[in-house]
Order: sequence, then C-alpha cells, then structure tokens
Amino acid sequence: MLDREVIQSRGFRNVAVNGQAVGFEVAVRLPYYRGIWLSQLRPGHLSVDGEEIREADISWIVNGTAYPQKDVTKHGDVHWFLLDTAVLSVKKKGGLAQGLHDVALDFTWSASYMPPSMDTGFGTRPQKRRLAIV
Amino acid sequence: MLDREVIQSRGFRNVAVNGQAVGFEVAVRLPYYRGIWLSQLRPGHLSVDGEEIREADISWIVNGTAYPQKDVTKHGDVHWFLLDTAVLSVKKKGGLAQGLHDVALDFTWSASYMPPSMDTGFGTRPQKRRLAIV
Amino acid sequence: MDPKKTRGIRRGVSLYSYSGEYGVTMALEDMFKDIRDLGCDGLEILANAHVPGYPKPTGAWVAEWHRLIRKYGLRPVEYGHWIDSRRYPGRELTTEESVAGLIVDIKLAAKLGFTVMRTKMGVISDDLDPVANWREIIKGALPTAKRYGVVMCPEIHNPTLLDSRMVREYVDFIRETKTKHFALNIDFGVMMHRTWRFPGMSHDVVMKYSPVSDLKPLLPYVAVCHAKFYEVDDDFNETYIDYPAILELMKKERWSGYLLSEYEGLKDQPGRASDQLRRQHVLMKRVLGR
Amino acid sequence: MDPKKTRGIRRGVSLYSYSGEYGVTMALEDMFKDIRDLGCDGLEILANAHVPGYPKPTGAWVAEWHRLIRKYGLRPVEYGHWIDSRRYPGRELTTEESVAGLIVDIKLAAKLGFTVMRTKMGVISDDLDPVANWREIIKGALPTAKRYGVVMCPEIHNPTLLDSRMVREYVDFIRETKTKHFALNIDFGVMMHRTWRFPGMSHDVVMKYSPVSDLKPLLPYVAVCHAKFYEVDDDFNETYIDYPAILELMKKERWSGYLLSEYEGLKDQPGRASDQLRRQHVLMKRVLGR
Ligand SMILES: [Mn+2]
Ligand SMILES: [Mn+2]
Repeated sequence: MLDREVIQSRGFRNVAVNGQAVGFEVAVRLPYYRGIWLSQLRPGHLSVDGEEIREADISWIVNGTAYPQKDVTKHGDVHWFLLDTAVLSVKKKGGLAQGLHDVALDFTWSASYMPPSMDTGFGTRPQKRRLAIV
Repeated sequence: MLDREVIQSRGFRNVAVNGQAVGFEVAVRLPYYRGIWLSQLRPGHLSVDGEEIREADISWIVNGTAYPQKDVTKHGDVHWFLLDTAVLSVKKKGGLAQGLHDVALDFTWSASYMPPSMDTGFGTRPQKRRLAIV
Repeated sequence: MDPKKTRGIRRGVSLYSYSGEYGVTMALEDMFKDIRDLGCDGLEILANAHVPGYPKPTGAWVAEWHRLIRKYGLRPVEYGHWIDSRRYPGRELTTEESVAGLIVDIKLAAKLGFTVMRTKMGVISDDLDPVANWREIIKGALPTAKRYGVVMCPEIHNPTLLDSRMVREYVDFIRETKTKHFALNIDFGVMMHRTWRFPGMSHDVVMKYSPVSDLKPLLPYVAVCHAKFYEVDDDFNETYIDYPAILELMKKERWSGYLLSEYEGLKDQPGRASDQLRRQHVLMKRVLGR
Repeated sequence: MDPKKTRGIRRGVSLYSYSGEYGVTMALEDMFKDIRDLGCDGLEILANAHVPGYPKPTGAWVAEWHRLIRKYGLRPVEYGHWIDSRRYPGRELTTEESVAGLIVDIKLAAKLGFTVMRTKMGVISDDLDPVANWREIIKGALPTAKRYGVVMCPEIHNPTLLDSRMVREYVDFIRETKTKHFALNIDFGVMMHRTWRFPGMSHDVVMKYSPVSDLKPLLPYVAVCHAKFYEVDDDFNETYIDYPAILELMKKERWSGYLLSEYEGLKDQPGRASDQLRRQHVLMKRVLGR
C-alpha cells in the first residue's frame, strides 16, 4: 500500500550515472480521490533542507516517462493513476548527502467540475517530511 | 487489508438456514507475527452485549471448515495462516437483532519457543468492538 | 440490465466512500468484500481511480475485474467519470474533444458491465452551470450510448437546487430528445437540511437546500441516486439528511433503481467509513424493508 | 548460494520487522519494494507468516514468489520456521514428528530458494534450553538438509548469553558431527547493553547481556545474524546495541554473510518501521562501507 503521507518514504534516493550521483528522486502520491491528466497538474515549490530547487532542474516521472516540470500542462494524454506514485526527479551534482533531509513540496491540480474560482482549490496544503537517504 | 483490530468489521452477520436465522458469525484476525496450528489455539470467552456464549455453541471456521471450539486443540494439521481471518460461528436461535452490538472476546495460543511458564503469554488482552448487524 | 427496469429500490455503494482508505489500507477486493457484507450488490466506481491503466486497462485486468464481480456477486451499476473541460490551461475543450473522450468512457463502461454513467461535466459558474455546449456534447455521444446500452447522467449536487433552471433544462432536454440514454443522478446532499462542517473549517457555510417534496416531479427522470451521507448515529439517524422522508417518498412514487451510498464524513480514521456504511444500510433497510 | 561463501558482510532485512504493518498497511510486494529501496538484497521470511497455504503453497503462488524475487532483485537468505514442540497440549512432539515437520520445511525452504533456515526449537526452561532430544532431531534432518543445500540454525537470543553452556553445546555438536548444515544465527539482542522497555511495561526488566568480544570465538560457526534493533536516533546511533563495535569486530575477523535487520521497536505507527530500517541501514553502511 502507499504511505498515507503525500511524500512517500520509498523512492527517496540518489540517482547515479556511471557511478556518479547526478541528482535525486522523491516519490509522491496524489492526495485526491481520482487520477488526473498530467495537464491538470500545477506543480508548486520543492525544497530540501530549506533550499528551493529551481524549476528547470525538476522533471516529473509518470508511467515511467520523465516530463520537464515546465511542460507538464502540455500532456493531456498522460494519465496519472490514483494508486501510482509520481516521481520528482531532480538534477543536482553529487546528489544528496547520506542521512536525513527535510523535504517540503506542494502541488495542486485543476478540477473542472468546481467553479472556475475554485479550479485549483485541492491539494494546496504544503507537504513536509523528514526522510533518510540510505 | 485486514482491520488493525482483532475483531473484524467484515463478517459480522447472521447465518440463516431456509430463511431462518440460526446463529451469527464474527471474524477475527490473529494478533501475532506468524500463523499457528489450530492445536496451538486456546479459545477464551466470547460475549455479545455482556451475555456470555456457551462453549458448546461456538465453532471456529478455519480454511473453510468448522471445528467445535472444544476440539480445536486436536487439529495439529490445520494451519491458521496469519493473513486469514478465523470465523467464530455461534449457534443462536433467531440470530442477533439488526443494529449495534458489543462484542467481547479473547483467546491465546501456545508458543513453544517461550519458556513453558510463558507458553500462552501472547494475546491475553481482551478484545472489544461495537459492530452493526445489517 | 437497465436499473430502471429492476423492480423496486435497491441498495449499493460508491467506492468513493472509501477514498480515505483506498490504496492506503484497502485494495479493490477489500471494498468488494465490504459491499457484499452489507447484503447489497450495487456498485459505483470512479473510472480514473479504480481502473489501473485508465482509460486503456489491460485485457488481464478486465478479466480480473469480471472475476471479482462474479466472486462477490456484485452488479456494476454506475461508472463515474469526468469531462475535464479545463483539461488544458487557458482553453476549454472543444465539443469534438469532449465527445471523443466521452465515447472512450462509454465503451470502457460497457466493457466493464456498467449501465449508468455519472457524467461529470465542466462547470463555468459559481452556481455550477455546465459548459455552454453541453447539449452538443451529449447529443454527439447519444448514438454511442444507445449502441452500448448506457445512460449518461449529470449529477445534481449541492449547491444546485432541485427546483432550478439548470435541472429544468436537463429535463427539457430529455423530453425534447425523447432519449433513454440521458437521465439524472440525484445526490441526496441537495436535501441536506443541516450544514456539514468540514474538519478544519471554523464556521459553517450556509447552504440553500431543497425540500424533499421537490424530488417528486423529477423522479421519472432519475436513473440513479447518490445516497450521500455524513454521520449515522447510534440510533440509526442520519444527522444531516432526512433519509426516512426521502425513501418513503421514493417508495410511494414506486421509483425503481439503485441508491449508491456516498460516505462524505470523516475519512482519515481507518474503519470509520466501513462502520458508517453499515449503519447507513441498517437505516435504509429499515425504511425499504430489504 | 551459500551466504558463507558470499564475500564480505552483506545487508538484508527480515520481514519480521514489518509485523505491525503486514496485512494491515503492507502486502508482501510492498515489503519487497522497501527492501530494494535500502540498496540491499538479503531477505528473511517467516514461513507461516509469509507463505499463504503454508506448509503447502500452490504452484501458482510459488511461481509468483520467484517472479517477485527476480523483479526486485532480492536474494532469499533465511527461512524462519518453528518446531512447535508443544503443538499438542499435554505432550511433547516425538523426535519422529519433529523430524518429519523439519523435512517439510527444508523442502519448502529450498523450493523458495533459501539457503539458511532459522530453526526455532521448542524450549523447556526459563533459560531457553532446547528440548532434550534436539540433537536427535537435527541429526534426523541433516541428510535432507545436505541434499537440499540448506543450513539449519538455532537462534541465539537473549536472555541466552554468548558464553554459555547452551551455545557451547551447539558448537560442540558442529565440531563433532563436522556438519556444514547446522550453524548459528546470532541475534544482536544478546549484546543489548541497555534494556528496551516495551510499551505498557512500568519498569525495566534487568537482563544480562554479553560483551561484544564474546562474539569473536563464535564467528566461525555463525551462518547469519539477526541485526536486531530498537531505535536509531537522528545521529544514526542505535540506542540499545553498540553497532559500530559489533560490525568493526566482524569486519576485522573477516566474517562473511548476511546481517538481516530485525526491527523490534514500536510497531503500531504506520511508516515507523520503514523509517527506522532506513536509519539502521545508514548506520550499517557507514561502518561497512557499502
Ligand atoms: Mn455525489
Ligand atoms: Mn531474532
């Protein structure tokens, strides 16, 4: 099953290329009651230990494919199923140090059945979790 | 998944024969970290709304077969798997009335790897739950 | 199976009720077991919550779906889905795009055995007015709905009132087109006489609601209902919605179809939805007699 | 794969660690994902907790088991099982009955790919003395263990001390029989220098413990260890057991094999076991260098 928290414990790890850490990943679940098209997603902020990550360094991995964060709203044919995690994949030379990190993030999404004034009223709560890079 | 509580919500129901309620059933999980042979089981007391049920009226259904409570220790070849519920099947004319009932029960089991003085030291906590007969 | 042809009022459950548990403490089969244990058979899913690989599940999953439906003796009643009109930022879906998506859902609903669809349309006002081209969208999909034997239903949901322009327009559409493939889903929340205070909300939002009697003239156009509820107490009274009044009216009017429980109360405490559903079904059985 | 032949000290996890979550918030595959995420591959199961249909799982389940093991790149290391000597009230299992059950487990362990067995024997005293006929039981199963390529291990668990008659008798048995199919599982709890207070217990039970140095002469007879732990703090120190001292000794002595994490701390808070396992593996990696 998934963690109840939006930020998942499983999947928090460095990503290496040829043995060199080039970034890290953190997995999130969708705190909603149905899946969404990727184009409905409205990414917010992501920070680790209080340091904000630049949007240009973030991709969202959905169904095994990575989409640069700035492009997610273009993908109206990619479906993020409710029980699948999405992975925020972050470019960062050397990755994160082994040990505990404070991860904070938020994101919302468009809900067309709500009045336009409340279009992105879901999911605005900031998510925080302290997790270990093993 | 199972309810965390020992007494499960699913499975609390009357049992009818030819349209006449002849008893009721309540399902329990094993609050242990491994399954047991039925012969290790030590049934305790079962009451509904404070009224004690006689042992002669209770059977335990494990793997689809009902065993009279007084005989469970004879069945060393029947395995109660950790993720399966056992059903306490109770003979009671007319069953239970529709509505809420307070179910209380306890049971322990033999653990041979503990000193003989602590053989049935597990599971002694009384279990209580208020459940609805639909 | 056309639920309108099923004799009498039948009970069922929308899997929405378990949304605080699904994926965290309950899987699909757990919810099926729960529903069977209520002594009812009606089932609503939300397609993009409960169909892995939506909108194109694998054949293996579809086979597993039918196996589970048979195993637990359930009847797929309502397929909940959305036309996300604001699917792309900055523009509304065209009629053609909307119809195309709707046809995908109709085919999938039928493949899974559903006969009613809760077709949630995009909204353009605070009063929940649907997109201006809703008639064109529905008309574009009616032939497919007919071919696949499903009824599309907008959901009449608070703050919409039963006696309102919007509902009259839907009824007029049904009358004018004489279609059997577009009807209403009434969410009992429109008759909520006391306001539910969401956890964390500091004050009640005052909401208008419809008297139960306003349901009567609509019943011939109602294919299915969301038996919305918040809290059933130890005496089997729903605190916010007058179930006996609603169900007695429906019995008297000889309405036939499924009441699909939609639990909307506190969801983050494991086991609470299941317990509340059991209580609500006691309440409904007492009035319905079965 | 004989773990004693695997070069160096390797990390793994006993599924026992998740016993507060298994069946309630985690299924088998969730635990596999968790372990893979720790960057290790060693796995211990408890046969009668993790094998549905134990002791006779279906062929379909065995195939699924191997599919999951491959999918997550895991290595079945230790098969935890019990000889329940008090299986029937009022009498102890005979040697023949015990051997027969043991042989069933050996075959199942091998079928699932395990090479080590944590063979928990019945106990007859407060000092955890095993049943009087333990030598006959093990001897009766040794030919089968050899044929199926598994090593049976009693678990040296507190309050037993490393320097004790019981452990000496196990070592003597290994020397006398010259067997490669009986060895020791050391549970690190025997070196617990501070006493864990179980929730609800009003006072500490004072327990004797072994100095880490007592582990050294036993290492040649140790096939696998339970890396028992209770609480790893924010600075990656285990509060009750001196991991650096134990692991440095094992490195220095060039012990090879698997350390299987056994989380024994608070288990009823979802997510806590996973978090604690991650912390413990940071701690172990820091000392082991991998
Ligand atoms: Mn509704
Ligand atoms: Mn141990």
